[in-house]
Amino acid sequence: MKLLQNKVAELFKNGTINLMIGFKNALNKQVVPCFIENSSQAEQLIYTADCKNNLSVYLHKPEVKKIKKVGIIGNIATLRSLIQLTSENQLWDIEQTILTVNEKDEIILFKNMREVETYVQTYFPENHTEEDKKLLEYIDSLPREERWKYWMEQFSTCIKCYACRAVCPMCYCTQCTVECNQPQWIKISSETTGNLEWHIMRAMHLAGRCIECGECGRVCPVGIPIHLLTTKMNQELFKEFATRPGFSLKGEYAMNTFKPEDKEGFIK
Amino acid sequence: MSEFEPKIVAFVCNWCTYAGADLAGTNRTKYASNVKIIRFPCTGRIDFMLLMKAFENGADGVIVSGCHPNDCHYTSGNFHARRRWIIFRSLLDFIGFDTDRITFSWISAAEGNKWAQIVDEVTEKIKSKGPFTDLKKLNCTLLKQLYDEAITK
Amino acid sequence: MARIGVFICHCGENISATVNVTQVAEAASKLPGVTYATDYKYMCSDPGQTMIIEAIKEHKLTGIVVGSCSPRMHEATFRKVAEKAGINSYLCEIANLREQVSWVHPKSDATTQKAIDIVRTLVQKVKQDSPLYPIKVPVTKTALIIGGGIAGIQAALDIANAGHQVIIIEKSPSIGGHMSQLSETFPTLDCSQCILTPRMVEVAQHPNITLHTFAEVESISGFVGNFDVNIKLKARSVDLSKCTGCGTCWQKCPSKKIPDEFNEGLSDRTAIYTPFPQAVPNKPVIDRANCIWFLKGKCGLCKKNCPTGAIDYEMQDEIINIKVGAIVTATGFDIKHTDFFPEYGYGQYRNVIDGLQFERLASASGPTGGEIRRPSDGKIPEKIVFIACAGSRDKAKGIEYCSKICCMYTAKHAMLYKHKKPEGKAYVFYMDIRAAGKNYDEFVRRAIEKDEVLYIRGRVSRIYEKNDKLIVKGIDTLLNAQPIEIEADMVVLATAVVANKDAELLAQKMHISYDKHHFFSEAHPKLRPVETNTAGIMLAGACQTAKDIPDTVSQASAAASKVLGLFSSDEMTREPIVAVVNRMAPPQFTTCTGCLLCMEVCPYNAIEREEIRDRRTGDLIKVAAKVNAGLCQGCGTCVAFCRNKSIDLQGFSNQQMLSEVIALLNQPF
Amino acid sequence: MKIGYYPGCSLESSSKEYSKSLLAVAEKCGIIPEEIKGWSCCGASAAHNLNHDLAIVLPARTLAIAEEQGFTEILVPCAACYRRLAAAQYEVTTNEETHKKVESYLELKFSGKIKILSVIEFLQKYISPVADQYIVNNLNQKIACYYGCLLARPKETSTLKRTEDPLEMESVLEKTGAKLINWAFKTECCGASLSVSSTAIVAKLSGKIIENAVASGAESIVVACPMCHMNLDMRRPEIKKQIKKDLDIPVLFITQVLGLSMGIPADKLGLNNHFVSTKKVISSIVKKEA
Amino acid sequence: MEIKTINTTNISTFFNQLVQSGKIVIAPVLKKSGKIFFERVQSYNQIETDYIQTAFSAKSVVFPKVEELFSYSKTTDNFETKQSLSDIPETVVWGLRPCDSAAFNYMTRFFMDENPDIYFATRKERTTLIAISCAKSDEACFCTSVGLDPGKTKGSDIQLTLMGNEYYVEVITEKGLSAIKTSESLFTSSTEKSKEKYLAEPTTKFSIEEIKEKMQNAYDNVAWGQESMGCVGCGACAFACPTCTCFDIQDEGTGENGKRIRCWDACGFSQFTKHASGHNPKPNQTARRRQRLLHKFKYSVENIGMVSCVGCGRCIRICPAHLNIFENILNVTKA
Repeated sequence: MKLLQNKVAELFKNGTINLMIGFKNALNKQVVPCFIENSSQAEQLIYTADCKNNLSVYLHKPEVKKIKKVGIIGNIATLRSLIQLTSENQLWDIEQTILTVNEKDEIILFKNMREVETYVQTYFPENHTEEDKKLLEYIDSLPREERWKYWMEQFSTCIKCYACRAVCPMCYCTQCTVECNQPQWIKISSETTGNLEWHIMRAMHLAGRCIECGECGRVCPVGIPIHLLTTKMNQELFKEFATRPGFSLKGEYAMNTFKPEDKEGFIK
Repeated sequence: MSEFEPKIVAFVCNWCTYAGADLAGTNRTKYASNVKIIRFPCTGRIDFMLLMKAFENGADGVIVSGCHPNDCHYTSGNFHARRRWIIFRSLLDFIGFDTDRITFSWISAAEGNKWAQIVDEVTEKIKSKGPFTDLKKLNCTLLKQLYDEAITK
Repeated sequence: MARIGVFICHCGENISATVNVTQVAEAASKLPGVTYATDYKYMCSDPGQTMIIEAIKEHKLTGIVVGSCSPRMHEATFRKVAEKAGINSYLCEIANLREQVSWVHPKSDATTQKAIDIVRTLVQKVKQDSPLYPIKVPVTKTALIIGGGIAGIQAALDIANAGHQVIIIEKSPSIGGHMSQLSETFPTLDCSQCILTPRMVEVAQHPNITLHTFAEVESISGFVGNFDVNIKLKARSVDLSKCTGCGTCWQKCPSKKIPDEFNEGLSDRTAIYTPFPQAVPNKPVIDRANCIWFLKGKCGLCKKNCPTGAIDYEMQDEIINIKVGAIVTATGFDIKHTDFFPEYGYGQYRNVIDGLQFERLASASGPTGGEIRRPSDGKIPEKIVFIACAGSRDKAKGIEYCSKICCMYTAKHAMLYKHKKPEGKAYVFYMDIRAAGKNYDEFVRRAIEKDEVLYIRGRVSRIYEKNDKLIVKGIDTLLNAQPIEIEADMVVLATAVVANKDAELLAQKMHISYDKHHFFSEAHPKLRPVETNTAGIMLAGACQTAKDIPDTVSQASAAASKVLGLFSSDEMTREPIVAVVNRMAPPQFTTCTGCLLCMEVCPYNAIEREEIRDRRTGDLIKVAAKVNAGLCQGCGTCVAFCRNKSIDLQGFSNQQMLSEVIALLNQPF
Repeated sequence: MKIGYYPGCSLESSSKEYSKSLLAVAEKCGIIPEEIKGWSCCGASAAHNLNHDLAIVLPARTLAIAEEQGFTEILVPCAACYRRLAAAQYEVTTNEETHKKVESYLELKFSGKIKILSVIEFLQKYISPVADQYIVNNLNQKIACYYGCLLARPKETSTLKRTEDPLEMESVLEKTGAKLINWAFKTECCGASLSVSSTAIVAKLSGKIIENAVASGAESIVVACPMCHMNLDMRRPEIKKQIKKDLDIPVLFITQVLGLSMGIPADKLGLNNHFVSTKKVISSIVKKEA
Repeated sequence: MEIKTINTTNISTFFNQLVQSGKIVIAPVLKKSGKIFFERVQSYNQIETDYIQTAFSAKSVVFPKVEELFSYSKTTDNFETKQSLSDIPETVVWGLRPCDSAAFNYMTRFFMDENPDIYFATRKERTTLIAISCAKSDEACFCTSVGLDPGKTKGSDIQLTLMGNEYYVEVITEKGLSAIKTSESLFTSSTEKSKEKYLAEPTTKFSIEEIKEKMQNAYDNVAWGQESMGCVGCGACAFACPTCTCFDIQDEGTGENGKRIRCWDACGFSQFTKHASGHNPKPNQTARRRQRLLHKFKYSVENIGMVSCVGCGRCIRICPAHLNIFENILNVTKA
């Protein structure tokens, strides 16, 4: 801990950063994102296995962008999003200083995104929790009609609070399609067809871009396991086209490329 | 009661399948009148949301058709479309949507007969499957259980 | 409020026979927004058209739907009609009631209903239509030709003779390309240089042609009509303006043992050299890799002896920038060399040579003055074995395609040999003889029948040297299908035609696509064989695929005509069916988030990165995508791809397509 | 690591020395291949001329039982056997129907994905990396590596890089200090199984090979196939008749050469039961100066 | 007001009788997701009894997340609209907490003052609230800080308080009376008792009077920035909140037919105050978060005369970034 706090304090002192996005403890023994604005606040910082939030989402906030020189302590998910976002040309207007703490509790200060890339590629995380895997298997095992019923029950509880969108670092559009009303693609009201369309669209837009941090599922106030949709999509994409988001600065986004020899079994 | 006549929408590209359908006409090939075409410049233009919208607005089936691989008038629109469908289809399948109601095909400007044949096949298939009610059901029965709708409806 | 007019055509009986047209018009008239609907026997006829025009004027229509034959037939016609009547031609939509309704369904209510549904759909679309205006793009009437071979020369002359400026760049010191290396040409056996050199000279002297030899493309930006090209003029070390081409320099040059590229290594050249006697420009260049001055820093004989002081060792590569409206790519081909065939002698047996080398041997201007002699000892061979399809059509060699020219030039080679040494024996191993073309098969027959060239259908498995002979082991698959061995003095491999080694790089500079063998891809294999996917860039000659001279020349002229078409007016007009990235007032500017993932999607590289800056401070505010209307062909792939619908396609907008879907499915109200 | 061993008929009979030397070399490097229990004929040269199914099923059986016995890799020194097994594997893994058919014939289920090692692959994978520490002698010999047809063809199932001019045997022998010559007949046909049926052809074909080897300056020929060896070694009298020349160039198995360089005694390598004397080679050995 | 008691065995009978009486009964139910929602139930054994707070409030009973105001259809010659208030059913909400009941008071003021909202009015009029006092609380609870407490009956029609093996029943309103009428026999009348020792004791985080005071000039406090940094701008807090009443009115459908709907909106959404011009007076989460808190503790006091926060703590439990409303308030009111 101390090491990290000192490191950050140092970064403030030598003027590398004016804001550090990290984690601190809060009530109910929760680990919460925190925003350090000067070296003296650095001692709030912690970094443990429970630091699950994907902090990269904050880099989209105008308040943060205004500060320009921003430090961020990234868990692997955060690092992957940073890579993906860079490949999507998003972080040009902010000078990030990226830190992480590896499993040996060493603090790594990355010089540039290249280093982040190599780190992620070498430290290759299995980021699906056991219950996710179980649930996926369970859903796959269901007959088609049952799957449909399962998801519709889930979607019917969706209240369109868009927390899933808000916490997703890949959902950075200034105007989401649900907000575009010329034409109105997605019904505003949160009844199931509308919800279904929203979740389908979300999954399609994130397929091949989702870095599988699972935040959307975690924050869903009604507990829909929506992260499974994109996870599943990524698995499919990997199976079909061997692409994996958030692993290369070149992007290698499956959905904006093609191979003439792509295979499918359903086109007549 | 009269036999169920499904509503089927076909999203086709202008250069191959639309021309193919025209050819079927020029050859006076007869086929079912349930399928109605919407013309796109290219399969690459066909937004997956349009398929959802078709079903939401009461389509019982959907056909998506364009140029064979390597024949695209714009060289690669159909290749991009193909990837899109591969993923879209597996997503629909994952959430349990009845993908049997969507037919994808490559039909060239020369394949008037193939067009007629696909149309008849699909019409038959959808007839045997009956009307598409999955989405309609959603907005009543299933939700009735749930507190707020129980009151709105 | 929209005022739509609907016009249902009977097409004589073609539509009205199975569709109740009056009922369709009736139903249409009830549709919201429809102010006028009618039916008529022949809408496309003059009275029909006049009727529409009058209706538009009388009822102040804002858009029309014509229910008739396929839009592929008469869309253009009726759009003109709309224009005549004073409304924008893109406010006219065609409901296809013939090809897709009346001709394919029996007379029934269902058929009529389908017609009504389609009309309703198109009415909805036309309500969403917005007037569109053809896009005008200014055209710089100068053409760039990349490559100074026969293709480049032909295209250059055609364009220049039509009165437009042409710039040719050629990477080697002289234009002429492979054709200048050839001895005689099939099927007429006229001397290659005799027909080529006049053309080369014409190019050099043409007032409209600027020639840059020893030059390469550095970078290309811009788009059709407005390309911006940087050209690298490699340091020639000889000041062309001073040099008279007298040749003193290379006569004096001490380093004389450099394999001569022009003669395919069959002879040597000096370090300062003119590629060949008829070179254009006929002026030398210093090969710095082999020049003693550049290697050791001394010598300088050429400089001392040059009467005009044209030698300049300090000369540097120079980048020049040019603006052109169109580009013709004519970079030609290369051939596989003998070292590609270990089984045929590892490229180590000097008497196993490739086709181009044979051309040089047979050429009057060649190292042997046209006498066919063995490279090893200069003996005149008694027996020559020619092997067609060396590499071509051979999966194991990774080249599945046919090199197209080998059958013909092999026959020619055998013939030339027989003409020069009638008593000699010429064998040709072949798979099939592909001699399609004017007087081609006759030519081959002549080789076989008149000149008694021995054609053996079969492949050669191995060649090895045995006391000064080349033992060629092969099989004759005809007759008794026996393995055969021929003791030859010389073997000529008709090695596969392949793309230039730097073709891929060039393609990437030009943003044109290429196949897996690095041949450049045409825009459409049948209908647009000389254009590329990048508007304004044409293809000529063997850079697209293996071609013989006639094909190359005709394609070059075709490319030229495409360029001339483009140059025929100061502005070119393009269909306004193009994608557009939305724009709005600050602080938003656009809903585009500038992820620029769509750039990859566009088959035409029409999407560019745009930087939106603060007007006063010049600070970068936003990065967004921008569609170059000059390049966009309107496929709309980017539109379906864009996550937040920031790109839309004029004429097939999201609004339009969605309303079509809704209108089609919702029964009349 | 457990490597299955499939000797096939030749290595049990006409080419005992091949088997001997191979195992000796392997043992020297601490590898003991384990014979597949109940292996059967690969059907070489006969079966595939008569009955396609049989030609697949015979070798497939061996693949299947090898899998059953838990092998993931099997070593098949005889080039003919190797070719048949590889062919069977290709058919089975590329064609689902054939696979089913074969399984039904055999009444066995198997994936057919087992790794088949030709002697060259085996040497490259397991011996070459460790060879240095065992090689004690330099061979003062000009050697022509002869591959024959079965190791190199057909391309689909061959692991040699350059079908027409392979270099794998050379790479294996590099460390022996022998001079490996460049010659034209590396992959020419020796006549193989015609050895018995029409010896004349064999003599003709093999004769050419030997001639070219000698002409190219070779002092010995090294092979990796029992057929080749038999034809080049045993058929000398007939060859002599054919080419009207008495060439006494010895023909060795690649494993024997390796064995020599590793200081394994000649008799352990079976160098004594060749028709053409191998003395020249043995005498060409010079101790490596440490 | 009548005081009664009912023993824990009878309570389920009472509940089931409510269901049988044909009313729609909404009660806390534990879902697969481990979260507890108000949901329509058919019998007592479906409901969850051991909980601190439901994930969402019961406000949707009177203020649905989507409400069809009317539907319309148009043809060339005429235009029709349809409104359907008649089929709104009689509803009982069971097991809401005193803070939730109090929230209903606020909503009534919000919807009914000046121009009454008939949609709300009709629903409210047909809804009976049966609250249960809190025996437990957690770190997120702070009702006592906003002038409420775990036993408060404000807003409830009936309030139950578990005392050992029987419920202490306070029947506050006429609606309450009619609700128990059919099940009279299950209750025994009783005298007023003190609930104190059966109630939870959430810690008091601040003095509401002091906060109201300080909020007056909190607008310019620099702390807002730091306090709202974590906010990702989702609407979860507003949607979970029992007193958030912001809504959006939209038309769904084509130009020819469709419906006009009123659905929940949230001041956290970036589009919430966005003008057609593209200008947004609340350009970032800082401004939006400030709006939300000032509204609860300043503006609503000015407009309606009451703080529009009941201290239920839902927003704290639900926030993706774990923002904490009372911490925020304390920090932005520091000098």
